[in-house]
Amino acid sequence: MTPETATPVVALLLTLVLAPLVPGVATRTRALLTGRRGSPVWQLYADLWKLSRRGIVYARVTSAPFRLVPIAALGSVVAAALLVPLDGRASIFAFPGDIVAFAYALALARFVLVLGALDTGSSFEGMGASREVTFAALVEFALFVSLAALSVATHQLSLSGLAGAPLAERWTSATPALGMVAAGLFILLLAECSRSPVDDPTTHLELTMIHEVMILDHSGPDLGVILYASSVKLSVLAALVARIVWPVARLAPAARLGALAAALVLMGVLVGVVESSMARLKLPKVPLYIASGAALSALGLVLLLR
Amino acid sequence: MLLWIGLGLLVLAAAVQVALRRRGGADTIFAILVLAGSAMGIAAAAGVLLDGATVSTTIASVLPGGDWVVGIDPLSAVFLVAIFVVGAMSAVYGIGYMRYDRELVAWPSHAFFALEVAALVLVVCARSVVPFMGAWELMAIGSLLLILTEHRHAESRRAGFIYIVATHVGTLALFALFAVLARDTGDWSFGALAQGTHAAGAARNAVLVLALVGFGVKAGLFPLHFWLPPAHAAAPSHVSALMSGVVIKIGVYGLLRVVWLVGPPPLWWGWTVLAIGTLSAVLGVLWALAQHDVKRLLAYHSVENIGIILMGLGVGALASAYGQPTLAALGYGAALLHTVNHALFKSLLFLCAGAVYRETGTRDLEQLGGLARRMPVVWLLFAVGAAAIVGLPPLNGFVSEWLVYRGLLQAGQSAEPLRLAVLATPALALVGGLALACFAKVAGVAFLGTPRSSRAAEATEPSIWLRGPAFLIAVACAVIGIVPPLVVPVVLRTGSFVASEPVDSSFVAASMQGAWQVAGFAALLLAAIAISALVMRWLRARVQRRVSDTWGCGYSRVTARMQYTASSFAEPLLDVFGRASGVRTHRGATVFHSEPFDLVLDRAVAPVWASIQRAAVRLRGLQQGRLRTYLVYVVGTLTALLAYLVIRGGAR
Amino acid sequence: MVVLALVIPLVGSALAFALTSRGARLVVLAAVSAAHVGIVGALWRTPRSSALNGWLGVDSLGLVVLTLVSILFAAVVSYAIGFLREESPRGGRWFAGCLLAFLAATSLVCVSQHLALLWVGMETTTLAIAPLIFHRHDRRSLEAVWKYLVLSSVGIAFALLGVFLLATAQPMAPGSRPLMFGDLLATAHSLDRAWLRAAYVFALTGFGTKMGLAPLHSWKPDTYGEAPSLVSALMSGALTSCAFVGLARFTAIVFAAGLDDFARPLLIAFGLASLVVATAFVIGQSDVKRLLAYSSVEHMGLLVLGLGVGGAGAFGSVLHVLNNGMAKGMLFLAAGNMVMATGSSAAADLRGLRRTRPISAALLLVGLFAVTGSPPFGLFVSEFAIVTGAIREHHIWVAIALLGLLSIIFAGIGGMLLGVVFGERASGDEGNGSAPPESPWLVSGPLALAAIVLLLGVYIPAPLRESLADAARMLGGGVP
Amino acid sequence: MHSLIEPLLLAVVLTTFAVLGTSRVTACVRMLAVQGALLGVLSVAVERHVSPHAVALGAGTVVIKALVLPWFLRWAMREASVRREVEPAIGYMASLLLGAVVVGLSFAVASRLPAVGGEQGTAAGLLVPIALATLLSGFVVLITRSKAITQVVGYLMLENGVYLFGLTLVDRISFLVEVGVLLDVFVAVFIMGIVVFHINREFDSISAANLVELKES
Repeated sequence: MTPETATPVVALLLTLVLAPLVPGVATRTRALLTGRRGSPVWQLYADLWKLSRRGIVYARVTSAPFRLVPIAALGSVVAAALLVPLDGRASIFAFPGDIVAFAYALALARFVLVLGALDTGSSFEGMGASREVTFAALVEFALFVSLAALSVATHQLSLSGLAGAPLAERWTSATPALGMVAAGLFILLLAECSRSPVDDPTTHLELTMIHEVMILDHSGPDLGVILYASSVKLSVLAALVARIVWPVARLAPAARLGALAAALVLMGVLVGVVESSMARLKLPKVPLYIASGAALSALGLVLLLR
Repeated sequence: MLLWIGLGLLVLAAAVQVALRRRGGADTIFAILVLAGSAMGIAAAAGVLLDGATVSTTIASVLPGGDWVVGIDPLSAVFLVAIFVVGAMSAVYGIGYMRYDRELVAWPSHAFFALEVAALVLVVCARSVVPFMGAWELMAIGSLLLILTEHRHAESRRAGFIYIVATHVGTLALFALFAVLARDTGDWSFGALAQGTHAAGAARNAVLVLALVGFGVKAGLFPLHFWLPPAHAAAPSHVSALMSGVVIKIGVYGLLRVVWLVGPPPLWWGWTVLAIGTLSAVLGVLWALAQHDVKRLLAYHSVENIGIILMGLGVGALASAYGQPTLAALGYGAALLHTVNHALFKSLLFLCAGAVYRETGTRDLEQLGGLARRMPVVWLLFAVGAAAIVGLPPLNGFVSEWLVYRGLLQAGQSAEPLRLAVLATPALALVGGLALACFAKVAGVAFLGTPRSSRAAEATEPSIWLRGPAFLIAVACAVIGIVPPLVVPVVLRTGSFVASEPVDSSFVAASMQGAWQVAGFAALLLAAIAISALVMRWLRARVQRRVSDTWGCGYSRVTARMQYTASSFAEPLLDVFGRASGVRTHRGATVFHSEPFDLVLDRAVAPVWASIQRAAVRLRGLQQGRLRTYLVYVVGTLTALLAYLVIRGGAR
Repeated sequence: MVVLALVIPLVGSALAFALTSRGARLVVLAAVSAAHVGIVGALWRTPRSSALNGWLGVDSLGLVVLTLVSILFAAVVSYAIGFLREESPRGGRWFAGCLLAFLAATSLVCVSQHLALLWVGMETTTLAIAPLIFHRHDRRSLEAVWKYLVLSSVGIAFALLGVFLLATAQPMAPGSRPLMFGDLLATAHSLDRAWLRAAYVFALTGFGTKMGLAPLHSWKPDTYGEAPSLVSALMSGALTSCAFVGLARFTAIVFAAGLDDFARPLLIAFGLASLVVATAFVIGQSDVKRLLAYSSVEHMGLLVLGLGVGGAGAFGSVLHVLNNGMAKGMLFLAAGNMVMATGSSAAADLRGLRRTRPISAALLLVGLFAVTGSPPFGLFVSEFAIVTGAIREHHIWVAIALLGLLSIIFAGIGGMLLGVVFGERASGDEGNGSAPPESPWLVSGPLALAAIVLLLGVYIPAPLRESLADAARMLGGGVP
Repeated sequence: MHSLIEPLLLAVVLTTFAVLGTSRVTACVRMLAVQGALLGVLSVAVERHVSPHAVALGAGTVVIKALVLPWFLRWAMREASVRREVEPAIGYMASLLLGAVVVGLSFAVASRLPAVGGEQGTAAGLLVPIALATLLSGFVVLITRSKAITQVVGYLMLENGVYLFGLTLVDRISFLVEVGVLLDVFVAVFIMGIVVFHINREFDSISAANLVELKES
């Protein structure tokens, strides 16, 4: 097993390990910037450990979908991660059009999550589900604007092509367009992972929540796995954005792995900065926010098509 | 030959229903005959699909238009498979379905159903104008009679009327279409017509426009879709399954057949098809989101999926116009595969919805809830269908949408203006997201949570007649989704047949590889989920579990009435799209309710028809019963003619 | 042989007036009709047979229409037997007599090669049918027959003037016999253009009135609405077709004389006008028989339109005469059954009759699709040929207007007939729930006609096709 | 014999005007009878050499148009006890003016038509316009008079116009046809008379203006 073939696997494992760190870093940065000490960066690890040993409470009305939520969430996020060139050059599994597979794998997780929320019959979780699907539909749209732009730019149909070696050359020729696309992607990342300004993971008022409110009834290991899965999702997307902004395909394997770790931490910091700098939007404003992300990418796409 | 036997068995099945009426055993014999006939037909079609050869027979005829040609080529074979599978399953399902309604006499509708399937087969097998139009109209009339099965309800009568008028307009468009095609030849077999028109530009444009109208009505394209929701809602569910699964697909067949007839279509047509497809897809799913009647909702999803199919078709047309045969084959193939897949999962969904309707007696989402516990099998099947139609891996919907995406993205990489087609990609993604929202709503509100009405609370699992066929279709969905190599090469070869390009083996090989990779991804996904399932099992085993009420966020107890309703679930999303979402909302202090309406039917078609009627009423004054007035008409006419005579040189 | 086709019905009519027992009268009716069918069959075997030194003769057009008349009459007779059983004032003496006289007159129109003789036959049909319209002897039928008499007499008078003008146009060459159709056709180019034009204008008005082309159609709804259904069937099926024969003969001469550019616009204008009027009055029509009357106006329009566009259109309209005659007859008879059951022809009263009159209801449904030119019925083939003709002869706009109007007409007719067939009675009562089953006499006729219309949609016998093509060529057209 | 044609034709025109002008139904019928007689004589007069056919035809015309039909109409009136007034929709003066207009019009149209071929030149030259005039005045009567009986009169005048025109080609239309035409007209009027009779039975007056029951509501 040469390092070239090994690095993608290592990178995946690295991501899986470091994933809980990213939200931690984000919240910590935010705390520091707002002048508080805040919780330590490895807070999430501790929470997960605690949760894994707590008991589970299932609501009486719930059925299979509710039980399925953590399984699908983790499984499909990992499956999606297989398609991302985390190490900056190649993903573990790639095929033409796998960007569709990537997006739809995440959609699968969302589908199950929403059904689980509706399974409880609670109006709050129904509300959360409704918001989730609303914003997700728009994010899907914006996401594919960006992916289409990248595919036009690189003449590639797979993520490892889009975000891998071929992109590096294009940066020199089409910097502004790709810059816009990358910015758009970052905006979407915040929305997709329900971070501020779309959602505030730290709030405790159900009426304002989106993601959190959908998992109100989950507890113990279930809740833990769900939280872990969403952190993995965050870091995978973060890695993807990082790879696009900062193609490292030419570096040596070890360096690329280091770059991955650095990228994850940096993105975490970046998310924290954003969260500290702007407050959560009123819900009716969110579509506008997502649309702005889409608009940026669309502008890039048009520039590339021209 | 097999096909003829199959047709014969179908007709025989109808005859059995007529002969035995309500006597025992009729239904069983009927089911057996239909299944046997369909098996024959599928065998015949499969034969053609495997060795790509075209079989056809000629029947001497003395009607204008020369001999009748009937046969199977790859294009019709693909549709034959869909027709026979969906037809047979729905027919069997129908037996159980009609038994719920005691006072309705079921045997005529069963007989009509078998004949309708036969008519569909004839439509896709006809190779010359007269038999095609004949079978076409038989199909239309058959569907009318099936829609009117429950004609004691005014609703179904209205639906039937709208349907038949719309479809007749379409028929007249085809009338004109073939009249233009047959303008310069006395031999109206498709083969001869194909030679006739490749040259003529204006005629070809006329043909293509008329095709969009004539076949568009049948396919339910926006804005010609308006007949579709009422008809699908009014018809019995197995009929809706057939219509939505197969009958409207005949419109797609027609478009592909016309493309095959007139050769590479001009650019404007490709762009138009792509635009209409995108529009239908987005608006269809958006309007579906606004519905509360399960069957209407599914009907609007048919509009959406036809839109997706047309996006593929448009890519194919554009590619062949720009001379990119492989991409053309890809686009047409994607359209074909999505046609087949939609036939499968949409009929599956209709069959499940029908079971729910029969068990609960309502199609209104707001009356349902908690059915997952009452009818787990139906719930499972419905979930499969829903995941498939949303396009989630590892089900068949994903495979065809993946092909469509690939077509659009590859178009985006070409040098010509063709690359602008990539702009449709995000729209397709939006459609996917909206569909997910919509089916999360249906599945969640109808099957999960707690029952919203007593009838929903007392529902039970339906009989095997209903569950069996649905189960088989669900299996088909899963198989295509997990092992796409079974179908992808076939449809791509058919696609290149439609583009009338020689099949390029390297391209097929490449597509085969791609299909295997999709299969690989499906396997990986399943594996990942399995592993995390094991992990969860282990984690859960280590802690103790208990069951209690839902966390009510401080409220004492959660009641069924506190659940989120379908209206409110869809509201924020519809809000984003404002007026286009075609929904009237009533907000009250304690109540939020929304009632959907069809922007085309209620805002355009009905008003126009009303104004035509008003104009007609104004003309009534001409016939006021005075003999002297009538005599004045006569002398007036005569005077006019004499004037014409004088003008046209009546003088010597 | 040709003469027999006229004499036998005449004798039968005389007998019917003479005989006193109804039974005998019905026997005569049936026998004559059977004999007539037989004669027509024989005529098919011996084409071009003629009599009275050529005054009577059978050409393709005449033979086709004669066949239509004969078959339709047979169907009507079988219906009349059931009809006279159910309701027959005064033993149906006038009824049988006039029916047979009508048969004689229509046969005369079909076989007369002398145009003045044709006119005589035409006028006689009017007179023979009038007492039948008046069958019910009430105010409404009185009004109907009065309007019919005056309007069609005036119209037919114009036709006579047309005949005279044509005679004037004919040069007095020693060889050519005046007003003999064959000679006129042969020597068409030597006719005086001006007189010929004038003749055509009057003939068009006259025969147009008899056909019921808009705006000369105003007698149609009243007459068809009030006459007994079988009479309406005969009029819409046979009488109008005979009028078409007259018009067609004039048109053939005019075309042969090379006046196409003069005649075609007139025909197309009449056709479109009829379609428009039919459309306007079909929508929201509340009475079934009046609806069928307007549908008849529509189809007459199609006939002249086919002649006007020429080419395949001519073939189409000759074939359409046949199809429309059969379909109309079938519809009127089927509707008649329902009207007889309720005593009213208002659509609202006929709803829900499918329980007691299932066969008639089914026939109405079949008729709806047949009469709107849906495949696989014969009218599809003919209407398709007409549309093809319009497009081939570069009348694109005519074709477009035609299709648009046809679709609206379909909505109108479909709206009513579907309501009648599938609708429920407004008042919940099941109406005559205990009505006797439909008598075979009353359904066999329309069933047979329906079968023929369907057959013509899938198979046209070779000899018939030959005659149609021949007639089309005579009318300056060709075979599609 | 030939010299008679013109005065006879003028007489025909006069009868036409009389019908238009008179206020009495009986007078209308009488004038019609006179017209019929004139036609009968004309059909002989137009012939150069008197032929038995022409004589027979003339005789038949006189019998039917001058004797039988008028008598029959009077019978119908008597049975139906028709009120004597014509009750026109427009005044007599107006009808007369209309008649004048019609006559002028027919002469105008006739002047644009080629001459009727053959020897009886001038006579025919007058024949065609007067035939047209009679026909059109018949139409005027049909449209302006509301009584059923007067409409029959109008129809007969119209018919006479056509018949007059037919006289231009006695040598071409064979005797048989002429007779057939004559008989048809006879039967037509006969049936009309019957209907008029019935109309009176059903409705109190026989004004055709009452017959407006059948219409599109």
